[in-house]
Amino acid sequence: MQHDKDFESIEEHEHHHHVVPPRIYITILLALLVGTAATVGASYIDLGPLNPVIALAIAATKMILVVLFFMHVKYSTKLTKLTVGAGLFTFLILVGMTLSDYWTRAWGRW
Amino acid sequence: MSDSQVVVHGAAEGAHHEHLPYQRHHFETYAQQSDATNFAMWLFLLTEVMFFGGLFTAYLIYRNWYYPAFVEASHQLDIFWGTANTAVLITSSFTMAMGVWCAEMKKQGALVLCLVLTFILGLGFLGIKTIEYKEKIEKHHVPGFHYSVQSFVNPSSDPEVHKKNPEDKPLPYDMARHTEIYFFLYFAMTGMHALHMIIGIALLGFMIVRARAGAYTTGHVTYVENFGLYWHFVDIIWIYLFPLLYLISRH
Amino acid sequence: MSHISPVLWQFLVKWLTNFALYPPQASKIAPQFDALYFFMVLVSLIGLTIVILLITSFSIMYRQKAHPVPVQIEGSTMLEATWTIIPLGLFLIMFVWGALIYFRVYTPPANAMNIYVVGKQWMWKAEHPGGQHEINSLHIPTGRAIQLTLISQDVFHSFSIPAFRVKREAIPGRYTTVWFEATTPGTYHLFCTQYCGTDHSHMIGDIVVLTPDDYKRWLATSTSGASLAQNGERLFASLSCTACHNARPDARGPNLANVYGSKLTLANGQSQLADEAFLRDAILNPSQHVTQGFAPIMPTYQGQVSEDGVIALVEYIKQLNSDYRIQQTTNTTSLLPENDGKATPTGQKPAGQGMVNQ
Amino acid sequence: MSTATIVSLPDQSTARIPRMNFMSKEKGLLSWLLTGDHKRIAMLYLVSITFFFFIGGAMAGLIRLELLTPQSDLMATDTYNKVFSMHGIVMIFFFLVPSVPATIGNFLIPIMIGAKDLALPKINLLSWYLYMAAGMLGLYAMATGGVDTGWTFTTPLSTHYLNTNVITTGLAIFIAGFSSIFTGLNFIVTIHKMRCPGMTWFRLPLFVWSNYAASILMVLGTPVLAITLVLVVLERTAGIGVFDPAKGGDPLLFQHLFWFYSHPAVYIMILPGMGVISETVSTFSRKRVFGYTAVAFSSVAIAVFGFFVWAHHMFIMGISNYSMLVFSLLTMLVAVPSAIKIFNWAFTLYKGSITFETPMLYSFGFMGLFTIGGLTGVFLASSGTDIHLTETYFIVAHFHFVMVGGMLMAFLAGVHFWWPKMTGRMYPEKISQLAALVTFIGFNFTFFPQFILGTLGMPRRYATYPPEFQVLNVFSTAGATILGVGYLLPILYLTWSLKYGEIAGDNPWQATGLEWQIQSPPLTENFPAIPIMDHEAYDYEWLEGQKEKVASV
Ligand code: HEA
Ligand code: HEA
Ligand code: HEC
Ligand code: CUA
Ligand SMILES: [Cu+2]
Repeated sequence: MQHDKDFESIEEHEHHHHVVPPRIYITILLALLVGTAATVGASYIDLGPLNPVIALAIAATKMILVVLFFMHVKYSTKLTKLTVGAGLFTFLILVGMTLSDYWTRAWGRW
Repeated sequence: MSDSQVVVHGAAEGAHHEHLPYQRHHFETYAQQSDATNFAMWLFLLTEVMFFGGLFTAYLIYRNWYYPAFVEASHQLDIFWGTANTAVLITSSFTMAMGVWCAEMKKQGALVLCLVLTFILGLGFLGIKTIEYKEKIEKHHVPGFHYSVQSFVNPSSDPEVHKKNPEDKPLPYDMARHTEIYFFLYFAMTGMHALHMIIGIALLGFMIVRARAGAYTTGHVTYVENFGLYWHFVDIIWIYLFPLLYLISRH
Repeated sequence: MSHISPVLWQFLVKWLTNFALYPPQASKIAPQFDALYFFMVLVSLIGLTIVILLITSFSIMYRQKAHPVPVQIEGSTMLEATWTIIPLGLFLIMFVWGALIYFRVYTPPANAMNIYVVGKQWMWKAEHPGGQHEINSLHIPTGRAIQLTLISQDVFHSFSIPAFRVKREAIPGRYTTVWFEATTPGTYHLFCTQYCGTDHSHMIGDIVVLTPDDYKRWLATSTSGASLAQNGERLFASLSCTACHNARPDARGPNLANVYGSKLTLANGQSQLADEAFLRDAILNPSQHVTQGFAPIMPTYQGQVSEDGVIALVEYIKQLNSDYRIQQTTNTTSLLPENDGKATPTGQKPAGQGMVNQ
Repeated sequence: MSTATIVSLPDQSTARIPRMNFMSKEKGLLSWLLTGDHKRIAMLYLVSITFFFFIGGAMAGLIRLELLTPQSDLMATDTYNKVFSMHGIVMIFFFLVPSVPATIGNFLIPIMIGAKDLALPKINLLSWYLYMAAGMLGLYAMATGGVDTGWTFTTPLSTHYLNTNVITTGLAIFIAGFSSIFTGLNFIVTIHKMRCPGMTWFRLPLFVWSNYAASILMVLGTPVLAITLVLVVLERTAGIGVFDPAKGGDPLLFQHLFWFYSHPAVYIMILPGMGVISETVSTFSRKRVFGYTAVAFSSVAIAVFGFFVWAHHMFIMGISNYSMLVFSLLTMLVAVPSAIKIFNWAFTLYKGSITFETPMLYSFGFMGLFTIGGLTGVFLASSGTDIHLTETYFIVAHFHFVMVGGMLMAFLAGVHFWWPKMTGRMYPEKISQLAALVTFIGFNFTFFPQFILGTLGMPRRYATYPPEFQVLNVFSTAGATILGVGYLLPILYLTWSLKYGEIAGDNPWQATGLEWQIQSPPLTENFPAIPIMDHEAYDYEWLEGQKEKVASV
């Protein structure tokens, strides 16, 4: 290939670049599929208010797996981790503070 | 993802001597370039998170307000298709991740294969979504002026769903009309998600062509990598949509 | 002054007579608001003066001519801490003080006289308990806590009385409340302050504050014959609410006497205070909070009753707590301040002459 | 006023604008329209936002004319509603949000951090195109009937009760939003990844810090506005009912989502301006900024806390009382970092060596007016006073003090300050000082009476008003005329100076920033070679040393 002579220099720059082996990807895929099965299964059992909690917990776990491994955050710089955290945080602020208004509107009316 | 497109164009322009051919002139090193585009992609995903954030907020509020309506309306969704779609999407995420690996390992053939598989799985997801949408359209469950609450005020008029959920009681009309909000959120969220899928698939098509020309197996993997991030993000959105819309109101 | 043209002169006179710098204080809360307001003005003036003094004195002392060689200074943690903590402290005082006033304005006392206000594009309609209704004006007595229960029929409006320093949004689909006690008779501005479309700036009116005696007279002259509750009772019958809510042992719906103000247990186990907002919701969205022990069979009346109608129904259900038999024969002018908003029979006019107002 | 000055221009008889610079490199319209150069894109932005400023200004003129008399005699109420709506929309989305970041920031951030360009030049260009598309769509909406929602699009009014061009305008703002997102995203990436060797975070000029903070807000806040507008459009077209109380939706949800963006947006508007002030105050007192770290972190604090206070726009709109408590308290907290900045700037003057060129005059204007605007913001943040003052002219005065008295002054300060760098020529000093003075006087005349009007209870968005408010309104209109002149002057003399201004040389202000160490106007890739930063920001001793070095050679 025409870029052969550049090969070395690329390798140099790519030092910090962690290549995740396929083995891990396969494990994650399986974990995600199991998670999907689990969440569907759990939805058929009546656990009262726990149902949504469990469903969301499983979803969160799946998300974390995807983010950490498929999206390589586990092997990324602090900056990337911080970025992901910031996004999650602002998202929670939006949802949390808005819902807190709705929730407290009924206060004193029980 | 569009920022990495810049990189590709840069490659096409084939800039300076002392640089790698795909390095843009204003970067000092290639590492800086790939770092920067990667970071840009993450920031773009942040904006996406907040974009969907508005919809999730609306969903949570109305689910609390109109719980019975949300329960009954969610029974209209088919868990089978939902689960199948989740599996399809997760697998496509896997093939995409493998694609990135192939690019990194400079395996051109395998990369093309992975991309094609991702492409097909993506299409499969949309296909299944179409089946589901079609049913909603037929039942007049698309919010708007033609919306019908028939299935909720009179569940037995909808034998298919009724059979699966025989314990469903008819909703009083004033609650039943709020199913429209559920379906609006359903269409808004899955529609917005599907839109992202469509954009992703279009980009995949473009990438397949470029990959076959060997564009990504030269050590310049940024584009594939950043696209991968996008694709996984779309996957994550679905990972939440699936339980929220299909599952948590089964009981 | 002869060189000033007469037209200009007229203008000047008009301006000077119409000129105001501060709104009148005509309610009990107004002085409390003003105290905080002037406190804030004072703090702001001091803060601003400090800033301006710093800038000008430094500018003079250290202008290049006087001070050609600058002295490089890193900063000073002490100073910076000072101007972090002092403003913070002041702001927190303003926060607490403001919140106290806020809660006062929006927490009506229990014995307040309740007037309903419906906003719509582009007018205000006030409904007195005695059945008097007025458009773009509101007559109230001094010395009496008045509670407004507001709702909008279309978009957001906002009921603002600058002289009272109170204001409350009228929201579609939800009751909001505000209260005040007028102190000085007179006529004051009523504004709609929330932008509501074309004639937003014409959605204005007068707040007429009367002495209790004048108020009595006004009530008498503007009565329509039937009180709100009586209108409600009429509606209650004509919408056949009585089919279910009839206090018979086999009634399909709960007995509504003494419901208002009580704590209900809902079918989902939560408890719920039956206030005006709940009563309204119970009529329009009955299935949203089904009372324990009953089937969710009550139909919704959304689209069948106007907001005015709902108000009448709510008022009727509220009056069921007192002896509503007496209500029926009430003369509407007797809903006087001294009586805490409750009626006493004087029997001047038989019930039933008023129109059902929907 | 002192006649002392720090301006040091090269010998005008021999000085030349460098033959090679970013403007002369390529010629022709196309070379501008397809450029990737951040400086050219900045110039494109500068021209376009000025255009929109004058459109917005013309609307403001109409507003003030109508309010000259209590009746609606100049235009019908409907027309008035359209005029103020479009005034607000144009001024906010097409002028103030992109004003400093997309022009001055675009031009200077790469230079200040020692980079050749922004990280994503094509995205930068795309962002300008999006802005233009949005602007044109906005103008189209205006020309074909306008929109009368107010800039806040309150539902259900905007969704169900108006039949003006809400959808087109909504779309225009949606697109403008993406333009803003891309600008912010580009800045963040650039500031993180493109700093030259030796340029640590705490050597960054404060202008970069404040733009960084504003970019965070753009990236995280704007998408929420986007989805909100999508919902409004869907509500209008399909009647889906999320914001429609008749269908069980909650109109307040709209407000939550809208203000989740629009409160941070006010900090998007002010933060870059604060950055400008840090630069000018330091340069014209020849002294490093007092408490650099505090000023830097206060920007970030404003950005972060800015996300927690949005419901202070809804205190009387039906949010729960408990929510009000939280949001009111947090608003008080977010006001503190601004106070820190004001005092730190004031103390930057302490023991400095101060001169009073135009940018400095504008900066003084900023400090005074922003303090007033900010402190009246605290009136609104205190829930008890907000009840009386909300939705009146008090608010109008508050936000014009911060946005016009604050940000617009800062923008003008920045334009004058960097004009020699951007064009290579000086603006005429005397007349521009006059313009700054006129603006300041006109501004106070225009907007100070509105505080009194608001306290009296005059509602905002009123085409007609009770006659006793007329005196103050006439003052306000008269002031606006002066203000208009104050804004027209810079346009005239700045254009004039493009051709006839004195040659500025590299560093007319003797300032320390990297941008002042290169030629004016800069080269296409800014630096002949990537610089190495070996000193703190605002290090005037280093600058003296540099000069001596040159002298001794
Ligand atoms: C650039 C834009 C900008 C900026 C920076 C601000 C800054 C602030 N704003 Fe403002 N605001 C707007 C633009 C802006 N605002 C707009 C456009 C609206 C109206 C929207 C609409 O409805 O159309 C609005 C409305 C608005 C409201 C809603 C009013 C209502 O609708 O009822 C509130 C309420 O809390 C508020 C508060 C504040 C506060 C506390 C700050 C603070 O950040 C200010 C902090 C600054 C200071 C406090 C000054 C410096 C302090 C000192 C120098 C210390 C002085 C010394 C002592 C105290 C000793 N603003
Ligand atoms: C960046 C933001 C910005 C800026 C710069 C301005 C600038 C000005 N604004 Fe603006 N204003 C807003 C943002 C801004 N405004 C917003 C967000 C609203 C709320 C809208 C809403 O309620 O939805 C508002 C509302 C608003 C109102 C209240 C309307 C109402 O509620 O009824 C008024 C009234 O006086 C006003 C006046 C002015 C004036 C006199 C100027 C002056 O500073 C402008 C001076 C500039 C010029 C005059 C241009 C230069 C001269 C010419 C171009 C010559 C040609 C002139 C003519 C043909 C007349 N504005
Ligand atoms: C078909 C029978 C029926 C009719 C007609 C009916 N209701 Fe009801 N109503 C009920 C039942 C059953 C309940 C209790 C369950 C619930 O809360 O939905 C109820 C509850 C209520 C409540 C809540 C009080 C409580 O104790 O739960 C109010 C208030 C009320 N109705 C008012 C009205 C009014 C006003 C009308 C006429 C405009 C009306 N109802 C017509 C059956 C009826
Ligand atoms: Cu009603 Cu404004
Ligand atoms: Cu705000």
